[in-house]
Amino acid sequence: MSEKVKTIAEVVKTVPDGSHIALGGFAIARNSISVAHELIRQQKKNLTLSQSVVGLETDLLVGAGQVKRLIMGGGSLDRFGPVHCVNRAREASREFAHDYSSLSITFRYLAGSLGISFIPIKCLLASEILERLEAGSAAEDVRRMKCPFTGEEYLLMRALNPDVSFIHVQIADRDGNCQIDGPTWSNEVQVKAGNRIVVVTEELVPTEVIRRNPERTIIPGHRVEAVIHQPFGGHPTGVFGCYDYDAEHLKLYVNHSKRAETFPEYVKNYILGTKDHWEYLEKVGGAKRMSELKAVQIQGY
Amino acid sequence: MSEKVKTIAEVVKTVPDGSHIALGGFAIARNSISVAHELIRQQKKNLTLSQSVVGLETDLLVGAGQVKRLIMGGGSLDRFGPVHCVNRAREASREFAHDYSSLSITFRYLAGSLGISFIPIKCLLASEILERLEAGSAAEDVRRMKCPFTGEEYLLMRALNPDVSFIHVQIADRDGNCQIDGPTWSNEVQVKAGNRIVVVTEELVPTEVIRRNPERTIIPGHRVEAVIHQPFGGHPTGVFGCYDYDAEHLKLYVNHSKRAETFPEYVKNYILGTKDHWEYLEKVGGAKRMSELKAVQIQGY
Amino acid sequence: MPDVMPEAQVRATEIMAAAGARELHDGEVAVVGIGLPQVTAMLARRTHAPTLTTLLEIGVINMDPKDTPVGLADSRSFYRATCWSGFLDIMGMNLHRGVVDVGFLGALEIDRYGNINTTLLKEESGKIRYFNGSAGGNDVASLAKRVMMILRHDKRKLLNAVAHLTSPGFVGGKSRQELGLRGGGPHRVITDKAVLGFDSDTRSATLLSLHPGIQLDDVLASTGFPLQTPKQIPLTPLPTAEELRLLREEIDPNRVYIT
Amino acid sequence: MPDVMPEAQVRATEIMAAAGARELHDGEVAVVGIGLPQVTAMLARRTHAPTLTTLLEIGVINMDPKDTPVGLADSRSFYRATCWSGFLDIMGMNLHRGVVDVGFLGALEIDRYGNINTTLLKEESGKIRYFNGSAGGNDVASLAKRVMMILRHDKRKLLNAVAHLTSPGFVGGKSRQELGLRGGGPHRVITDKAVLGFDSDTRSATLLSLHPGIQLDDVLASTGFPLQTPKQIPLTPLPTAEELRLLREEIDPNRVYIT
Repeated sequence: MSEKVKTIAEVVKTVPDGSHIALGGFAIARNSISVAHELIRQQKKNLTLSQSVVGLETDLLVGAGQVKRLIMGGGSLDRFGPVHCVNRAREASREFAHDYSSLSITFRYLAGSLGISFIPIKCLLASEILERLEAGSAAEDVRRMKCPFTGEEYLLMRALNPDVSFIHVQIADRDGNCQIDGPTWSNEVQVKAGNRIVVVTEELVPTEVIRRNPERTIIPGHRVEAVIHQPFGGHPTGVFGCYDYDAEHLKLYVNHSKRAETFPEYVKNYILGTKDHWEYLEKVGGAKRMSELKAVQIQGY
Repeated sequence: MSEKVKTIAEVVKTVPDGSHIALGGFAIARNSISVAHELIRQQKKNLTLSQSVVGLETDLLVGAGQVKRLIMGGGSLDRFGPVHCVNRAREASREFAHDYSSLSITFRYLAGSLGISFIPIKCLLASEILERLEAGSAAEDVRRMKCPFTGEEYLLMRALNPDVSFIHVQIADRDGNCQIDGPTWSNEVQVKAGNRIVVVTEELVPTEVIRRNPERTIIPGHRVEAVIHQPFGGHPTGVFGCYDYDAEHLKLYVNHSKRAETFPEYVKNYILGTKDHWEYLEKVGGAKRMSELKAVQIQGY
Repeated sequence: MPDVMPEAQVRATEIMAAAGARELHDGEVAVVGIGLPQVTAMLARRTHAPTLTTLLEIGVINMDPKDTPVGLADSRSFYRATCWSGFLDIMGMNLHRGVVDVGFLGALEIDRYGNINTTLLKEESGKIRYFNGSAGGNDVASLAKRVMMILRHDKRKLLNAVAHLTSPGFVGGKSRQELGLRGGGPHRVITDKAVLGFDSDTRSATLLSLHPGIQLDDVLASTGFPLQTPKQIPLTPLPTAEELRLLREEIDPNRVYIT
Repeated sequence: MPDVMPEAQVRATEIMAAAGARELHDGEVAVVGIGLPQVTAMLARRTHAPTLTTLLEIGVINMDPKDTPVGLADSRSFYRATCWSGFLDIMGMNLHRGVVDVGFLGALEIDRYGNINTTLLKEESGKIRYFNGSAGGNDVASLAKRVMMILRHDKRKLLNAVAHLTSPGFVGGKSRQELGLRGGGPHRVITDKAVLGFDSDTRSATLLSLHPGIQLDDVLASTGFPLQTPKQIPLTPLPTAEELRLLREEIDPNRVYIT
């Protein structure tokens, strides 16, 4: 097998403009920050992003103007604030975002991960969410139907299959076998629905470590195209068992993101102004700050 | 919460004749033998059994004449032989079994576990399996349909929701939180599709043990109606990490099961002739035999 | 410490938490969010509902945090769980499966039929401002057996028509069956002034109790839709001394949510 | 030990395993059963296809057993796996997802179009005898990119019409697309006498090679359907000395499957 361990820059170079990308974060947890930054450095354009619950990584890409279409279930930065950039983009164009719910996006990924092109659900019915989807460009992704067995009314949704799914994990081996610590929200189906799968890992471990707990392997290596080893790759979001979210930096981020005029300054200082994630980490406090954020083992944060 | 820890006899008493039961075994692995035996002792009648891959537990119940309908994907006793009793019953009546495949039964459980009443699949098409289903009493459970989004032809199947799902696990706590060691075939969806869920566990552990590896909890306690603590409850099938299958007893079983005339003798000697699973274990070799079968920790068998 | 505190010393959020907790029964399954819903569930677990099961959409069952989380995505809310899974298990194999008794939802706006808006607001200028959207809100509203709403009592939040119907209640006063929805729909609205329920015939919001010290006129003036009111209006019970102790000393000692 | 063994010393099962292994390419994903398919995959992994991924339907990826399992359900086949999951992952999120390159299937009967019967046999008396049924067989036949069949060469097993079409090949000589099936369908039939392929036009079984020492007449007499045969019939290569060493000393030292 060709070597799968690559740098973020190498991998992002292979992502064409206009791709449909699914990032694996949730609000301020386990975001693919290192990937979002590199997508910005390489100025990828006209991206479609899909996600059950969007967070910082997606707010960054939308704020940087690289996203054409957002397929989302919802999102926030928890108590640190809303996803201001995403919300501004939704305000600017009613067609920018296809709003669903957490479960309906997850079901669309489930269908994609199983290779079935549609799936029924009992959500979104009798809501303005569905009315809007049916009235806009998402109309081709939804259909109402009665169950042929029970006669119950359902919404059928088209499977979601991202061109590239990214996931940030605690440990992976060189073949791409990866294991996650903590809850996994929609990660398994979001990733397995992807036509290409890229894993960013905090720790690169020998396969022997994987074999010790094979039931924890959430994505098997044969599905994985590339493995990126990037410690603190999720900063400033938290990675359970590795490090806590960086409250100070999240506040700083929101202070920039809440106004369109101040956001570019954040991108300039912390992303375009740094050549890679290591330089970014230095800029936000380096080893000292990372050590402060490092998780206490028993509690995981 | 009322005490969930019960005896097998107590729980089986609450299962009405004619129930649809799903047992959690696969061929000669992790079978709910203690449950099958008690269903026989209490002479439960007209049962419907569903299972992705049937094994010893189901062969026993069919051989004892307590099963009216079997919904199956396939089955065997691995190299020890076929499921003779099941095969004889299929030979006696073409309507006895609804034959599917492993994945199609698993998808029907998946739909049941998610609370969707139907699910599409790309299997069984262009096969005599489907022709037979459509021609018989299973016709009401299958429909052909084109995907409204892609136009691709699919088979729609009705969700499976057993009245009671049983599962045999390595560890569970008194609330029913349970964790499985080794592969889980269709256990998660088979159990979560059940309207009632009963867990039989080799070890009853404090909840603190569950909290140590919450990602391994395959069935959360709030779904579980009853917890039965029955060491060696899977004998003569194997339970990974606990004990190996009992090759000698499996051969003895097949020597009885291969002919209709000799099978009742097995039921009489080992099931009706024993008042509970402890007495059964004595009959098949007691502590000495169980110690021989006990797994070597590192290898799990 | 007297068995019931003089109301002056009791915060509205404490009354809300106690009122919410009383709606949760032992052995039930609840989907909760971080904030007052989680505080409410914790209070119920530590008083009359020790076996209440709490589900977090993100994939956490029976969290037992020792530090106060800032949200669902905070590792603090994963602590000492009995199960870590994900949306497919929590929202699919539990909520969509039909085993969730109670769902707690916050709201930007609600109307008399318990329809919820968490997506956008229309400013006087006509400008539309977007917020978080549904996340699990529509799923919970569609599927939970009972939906409990917790929000500030303000006539710009409780109004005749929501700016966007994100999560359905009794849309247009219709029954859930007519709407093709499985869940039982709106059950309670717990505000900082009162507890509302829904009339079984009209399916419209009705006043169940006033918090101690709150006047009916105040509530009516703060409610943007016509509110059915009984002749005799009971008072929302104050939290017991033990409930207050739990809230203040154990559940939210840093007053992150009990503000 | 010479590089190629004199054929007299080579068992048919060893030739079958080596022939099967040659059909597996490095980096591919194969659904295997226990027995010759697993032996074949192991041989490929230890020779030219070190990164071949093996999937067991039950939920085991890249098993590395140190003791010979008696079947899928034998704990010995769980040993040292890189992933333990289940049907939904292996057969759903891999096979149905379309990422499985090769599927191995055994059979009671097959016909010229690679249709497989694993369900029942009709005896001369007319009595029907049932066997294991499909299990994952129909799923693999429907969805894998290439299907490899391994069975004993016997005209009662390779015949004009199977007693029950459990798993579809090129049904009635139709294309997979016409049949509404995703997988590529039948690719090879490996028997104890020969290796068969399928004609790209007629989609009917064709003789690709004879095992050393086997006569064409023998194969034709043992085949219950008309078999397309080329003018020049190549010999199936014998296993190399290293392949034999691996099979005999490492992969199946107790001769459980190499019989």
